[in-house]
Amino acid sequence: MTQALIYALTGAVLFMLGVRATLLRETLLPRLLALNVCGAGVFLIFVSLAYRGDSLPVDPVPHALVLTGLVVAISATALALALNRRLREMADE
Amino acid sequence: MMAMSVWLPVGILLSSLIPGVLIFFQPEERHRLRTWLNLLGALIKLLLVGMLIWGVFHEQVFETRWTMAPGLEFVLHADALSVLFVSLSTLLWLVTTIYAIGYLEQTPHRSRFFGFFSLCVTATVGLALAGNLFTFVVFYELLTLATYPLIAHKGSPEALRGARIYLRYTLFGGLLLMIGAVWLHTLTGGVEFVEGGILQTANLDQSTLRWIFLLLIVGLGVKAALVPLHGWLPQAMVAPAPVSALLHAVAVVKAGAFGIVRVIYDVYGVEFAAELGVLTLLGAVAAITIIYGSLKALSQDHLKKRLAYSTVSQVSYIVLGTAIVGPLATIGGLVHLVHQGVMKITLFFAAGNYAEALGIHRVSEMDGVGRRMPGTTLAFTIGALGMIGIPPVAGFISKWYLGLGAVEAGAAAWVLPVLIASSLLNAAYFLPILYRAWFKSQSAPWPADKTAGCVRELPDALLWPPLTTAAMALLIGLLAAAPYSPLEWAELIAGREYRQ
Amino acid sequence: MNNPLIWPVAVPLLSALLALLWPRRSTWIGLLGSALSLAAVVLVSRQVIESGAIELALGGWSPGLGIALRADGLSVLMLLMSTLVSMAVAVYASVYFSRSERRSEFWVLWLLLITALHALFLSGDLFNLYVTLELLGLSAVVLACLGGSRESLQAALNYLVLGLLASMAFLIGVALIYAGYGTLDMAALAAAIESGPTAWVALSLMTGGLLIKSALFPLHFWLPPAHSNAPAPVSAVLSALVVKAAVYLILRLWLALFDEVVTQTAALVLGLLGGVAVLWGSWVALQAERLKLMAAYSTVAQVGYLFLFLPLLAALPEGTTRDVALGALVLLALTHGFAKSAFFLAAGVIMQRAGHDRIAELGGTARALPVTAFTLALAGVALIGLPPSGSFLAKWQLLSSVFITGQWIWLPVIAVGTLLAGAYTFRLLGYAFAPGEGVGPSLSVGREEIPAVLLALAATLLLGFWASVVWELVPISAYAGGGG
Amino acid sequence: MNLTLLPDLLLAGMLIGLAWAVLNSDDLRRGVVLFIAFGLLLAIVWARLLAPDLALAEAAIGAGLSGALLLVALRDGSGGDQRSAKRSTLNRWLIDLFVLVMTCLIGWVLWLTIYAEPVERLAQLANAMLERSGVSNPVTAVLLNYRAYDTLLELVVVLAAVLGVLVVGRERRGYREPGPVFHGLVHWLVPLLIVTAGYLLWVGAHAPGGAFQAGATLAAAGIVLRLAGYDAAGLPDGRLLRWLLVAGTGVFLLLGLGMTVSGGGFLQYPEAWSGSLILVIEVAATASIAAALVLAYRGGRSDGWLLVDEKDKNREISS
Repeated sequence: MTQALIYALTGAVLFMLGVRATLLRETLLPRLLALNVCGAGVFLIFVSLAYRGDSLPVDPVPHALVLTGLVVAISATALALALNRRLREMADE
Repeated sequence: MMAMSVWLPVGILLSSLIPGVLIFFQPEERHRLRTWLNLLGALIKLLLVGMLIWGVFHEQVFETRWTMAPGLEFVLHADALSVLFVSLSTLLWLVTTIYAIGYLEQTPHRSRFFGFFSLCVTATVGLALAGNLFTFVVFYELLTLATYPLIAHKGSPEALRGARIYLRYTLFGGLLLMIGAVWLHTLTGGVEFVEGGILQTANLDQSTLRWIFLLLIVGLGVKAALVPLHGWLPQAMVAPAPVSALLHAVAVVKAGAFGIVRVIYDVYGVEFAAELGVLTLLGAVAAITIIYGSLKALSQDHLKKRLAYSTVSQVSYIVLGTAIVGPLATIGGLVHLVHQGVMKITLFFAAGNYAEALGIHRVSEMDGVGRRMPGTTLAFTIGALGMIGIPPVAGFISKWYLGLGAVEAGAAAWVLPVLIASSLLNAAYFLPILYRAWFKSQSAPWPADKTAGCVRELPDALLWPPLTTAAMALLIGLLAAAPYSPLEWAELIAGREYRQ
Repeated sequence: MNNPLIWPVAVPLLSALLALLWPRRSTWIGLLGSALSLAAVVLVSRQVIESGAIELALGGWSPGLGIALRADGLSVLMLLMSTLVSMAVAVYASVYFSRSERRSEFWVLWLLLITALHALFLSGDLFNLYVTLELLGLSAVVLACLGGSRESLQAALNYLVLGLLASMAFLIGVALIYAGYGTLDMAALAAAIESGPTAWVALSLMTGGLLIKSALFPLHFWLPPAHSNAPAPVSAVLSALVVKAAVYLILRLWLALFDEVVTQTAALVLGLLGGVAVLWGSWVALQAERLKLMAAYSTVAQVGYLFLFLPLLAALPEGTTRDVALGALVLLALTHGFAKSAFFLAAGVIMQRAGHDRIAELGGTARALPVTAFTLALAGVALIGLPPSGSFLAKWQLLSSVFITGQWIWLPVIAVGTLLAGAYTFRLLGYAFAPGEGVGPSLSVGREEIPAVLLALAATLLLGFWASVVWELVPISAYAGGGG
Repeated sequence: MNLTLLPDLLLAGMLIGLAWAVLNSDDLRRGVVLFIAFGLLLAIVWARLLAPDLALAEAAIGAGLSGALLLVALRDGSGGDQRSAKRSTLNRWLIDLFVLVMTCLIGWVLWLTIYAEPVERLAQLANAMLERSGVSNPVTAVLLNYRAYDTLLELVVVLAAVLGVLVVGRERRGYREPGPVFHGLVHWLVPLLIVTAGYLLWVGAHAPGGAFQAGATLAAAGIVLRLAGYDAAGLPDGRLLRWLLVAGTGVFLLLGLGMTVSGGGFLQYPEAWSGSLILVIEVAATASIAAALVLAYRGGRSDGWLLVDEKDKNREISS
């Protein structure tokens, strides 16, 4: 189970790094990157939970959850980018 | 009969609530319909109250209950005390409605005015019929809401300012009342109004009860205009005359006084309250208010302001009567609830008439007005004499019983001087007005003579209401011993309060 | 067919798809969809009232492996609020957006928002809650953009980014719960969760995320710009419903799932934040120059009131007294939902008529728009907590809990908050009822004025006189944990 | 120290290092490129953790499409000026402290739950029920059968987001005039991607793959087309596009409701049919996801409008 723990802890670190950058950065793009890293951290925790050693079958539930989360994340990213672009266009007009 | 006892209190509320709501939706120009709705509502209410009086006199129980929340019941309950206040409000509402119809002719926003006017009476009647403290608080706040637009009605900066000040005082008072009520409610599990009070046997911490008493009385004292919580009342006189009349005689000020009576008699129980030692303080405040109000009235040239300070002073007679332990003082205080209402409404009607007909707003402009407006001035005179306490007008009865009560309770040493001083002061600020009106001749042209060239001094709708109420003030004084008179009724209540 | 739980979700979703396919009919589809959603919710409510909490195991899989929908008293009340409010707002929006080129997008997203709300209130699975939260957040953001102004887009963008951060915090909490307890089903979790590091950390992360979404002071800063710049119907549902969804989830977590974990201190902290929110929100609302901004800050304050209940609930012993307090909390949330949506709709009517919503220039509103002015007054009564509104009863019970628990510290907060609410409401009414030409004369009572006044009446009369239903429903719980 | 852990430690260290670099790079372009690299590295980690479905999805969505969206955003100048936030030192300090404490707490909990006392989660149950689910890829079983409701709502999330993109966004112009070499590339790349998508979709029932991976691959084909100068990016217009967007959610929902109406529970497939039903849903979902992702990349139409019928638009123009 040590491998799972290594990745889970990495996930925790990624998550908090993302939170930190979201709080510290002010412009949108870096914040979006940060939020995506955050998400990656959470996903990593989920997937490491599913991993039960190379010999046992994995737990498919967290995998499915992460897949869902991944799609939600890109939807939100796309929306945020579109909003941001419109705002810049307005600033230029 | 069962259904009757449940529906009668609700019917009394609805008889002004429904017309009020309907009136809101009437277009401005539907004058006749509005008048009919108003009068129909007032007459139905009068009829229902008549049934109520008869029933309560024969010890029937009228009660409506509706659970609003766990432990919080909306209770309408008619006992002798409620009947006293209900009949006063109903009668004076009818008269004031007629007066207001005449007074507001051709002014804008009448649908709004009469809508709120009816709501205001509904709230007052609700207060009277409230069967527990929770219901009382509900109507107490509703009264604030219904009267605020009436005071602000003219929309002028002064009117808005007066209304704002009124609101500040009453919201604050309502809040304290609510806190006190919730506190007491939490301790007892429900505060029903029961003749003789409920706290005597409840075995609660006495100092807590004192604090709660303070909260309740301060909350109620705002509306009752106890010094130093009276500041809103002189400001609120910017309202149209019918509103002032109703405010001073029935609705707001009386609601406060009535509430104090309720709390002392039917929640704490007067003997228990005396035991707690809170009545002495209340009596002192009442005495100060009586003297202070009279002194302030003395220095006012503005007629409605003088009347307003007179109200400050007079309403505290009720509180004073309540603060003295003993049936006779109780009778004096309770009967003054009615007497002061009838007399004060007369005075405000008259003041409104002076302003309406001749543009007179100040005492100094009243020289010789008696000859020009004899009917109005006659009514004013009766009211003023009553206020001073000259027999046989009703005010005398109140003061007489208060004095007797003080002697009975052994409080004569401080009550009698207060009564005498205040009567002298009353005389000092009312008699000069009467003198100017009747005996001086007109010294300057009327500020704004709108009735020049008319045969009669005023339209019927403006003249008859003050004459009616003045006659009432005279009659209830003369016939004080007759059955169903306010005095008889006050004796009935006192008998029930001191029964055990 | 005899388990109706899916319909409150399926009906608005299906309507949304139809509105997307037939944009020219979108208004009618939107109205019909809202009405049918209402019917679906009524169906569910009746069943809960008659036979207690109900559960639907989706796909026929046992909850845990599959996802369960659950309806109990609390969720039914929230559903009823959201469907009634959204029905009224839909009627208003059918007028508001009738000439907008964004009409069909509005209706699609509107129906998606209702779908999200209903799905959230019915969900019995932690991860599914995350998905509904995201759906709610995204559709709310897009709706808030529909005004198209720069301010509204900027506010929506900030709302989106913070919402994403909040969802992430929620999601990592879900991950920790799954790590510790091996299931996502809330009923199973309610029985399994016990006090320990996993529960503490997970609860604080999830609560932290939800606090952002419920805009509790000091995490409220995103709310006023987002709510005050959105189109009126959108502001109405954002303030009335979307914020409540987060509060609802906090309640679920604290009272049903983590009831053994929650400590008095934690509750006290949230209560204190709530207290500051009440005072700060009301104070800023009093200073506000714009009507919608005032309404938004008033939402900050009102949310604060809801959190005042937490330390009281934590201190009360389980049983009737606690259920009474919990009912009061829910009643306050419901009343605010109805009153605030009415308020925003009325503000929308004024803005469309006058072209602005500067409070100081609202003179003449009462003459030009009497029904709308009346709506503002009624809604104001409910916001202050005066009778006969539901919030009066709720405040009474709140004060009562204060006295029972002896937590005196909340007394001044409630008192000052009430007075401040009175001050900002009557300040507004003072301007609105003053004479003036700020608002053009009205030709007739517009159809758009009616929904607002009905909502305000619901807040003041319906929830005042028939509030006991709330207390009957609240104790019906789908979760073993307790009153939640 | 066990040497077999070394590769894992190395991977984890690289992830953290890359993330740090992404988050602290002052040059945004570099940050985005690093983020794409981060995504690819993550895909390797998924593979390492026996999550091939995720590895595929991460490569296609996490690294590929997110990267494409971010790069386009950079090109628009959406990056903006790169002032770092003007937080006071105390503030930064507090944030760092908070981050450190929370990391430790979360790490502690993970240590307790993963290492100290392993919990039996849903693995066994999910695998045991597999034969009743109609598919043999357990992830697909979870996504489209056990937790199909999640997936339904997730499709709705995609729909809401893409509507948002259309509401606020205007279409951007294609990237550039394609050169002949790129053109040639397009000619074989697009069919290849489409075939791959079809394969992923089909194979999802029993091996890594499925609607999301297929949809993302299909979307990649659209993006390539657009890069090659086909402004529509292979998407139809108007009504057909709307049907395409609705298809996934619509088929899913209607099938689910169909089960309810015919007496089962919502989304409760009859066991014999579940394999085929899942495939039908997946086909529709693939189409919708691909359309949505391409739209997200492309932005709205140049007139800012998707949801008006031609008749409506004409009327509005004439009025």
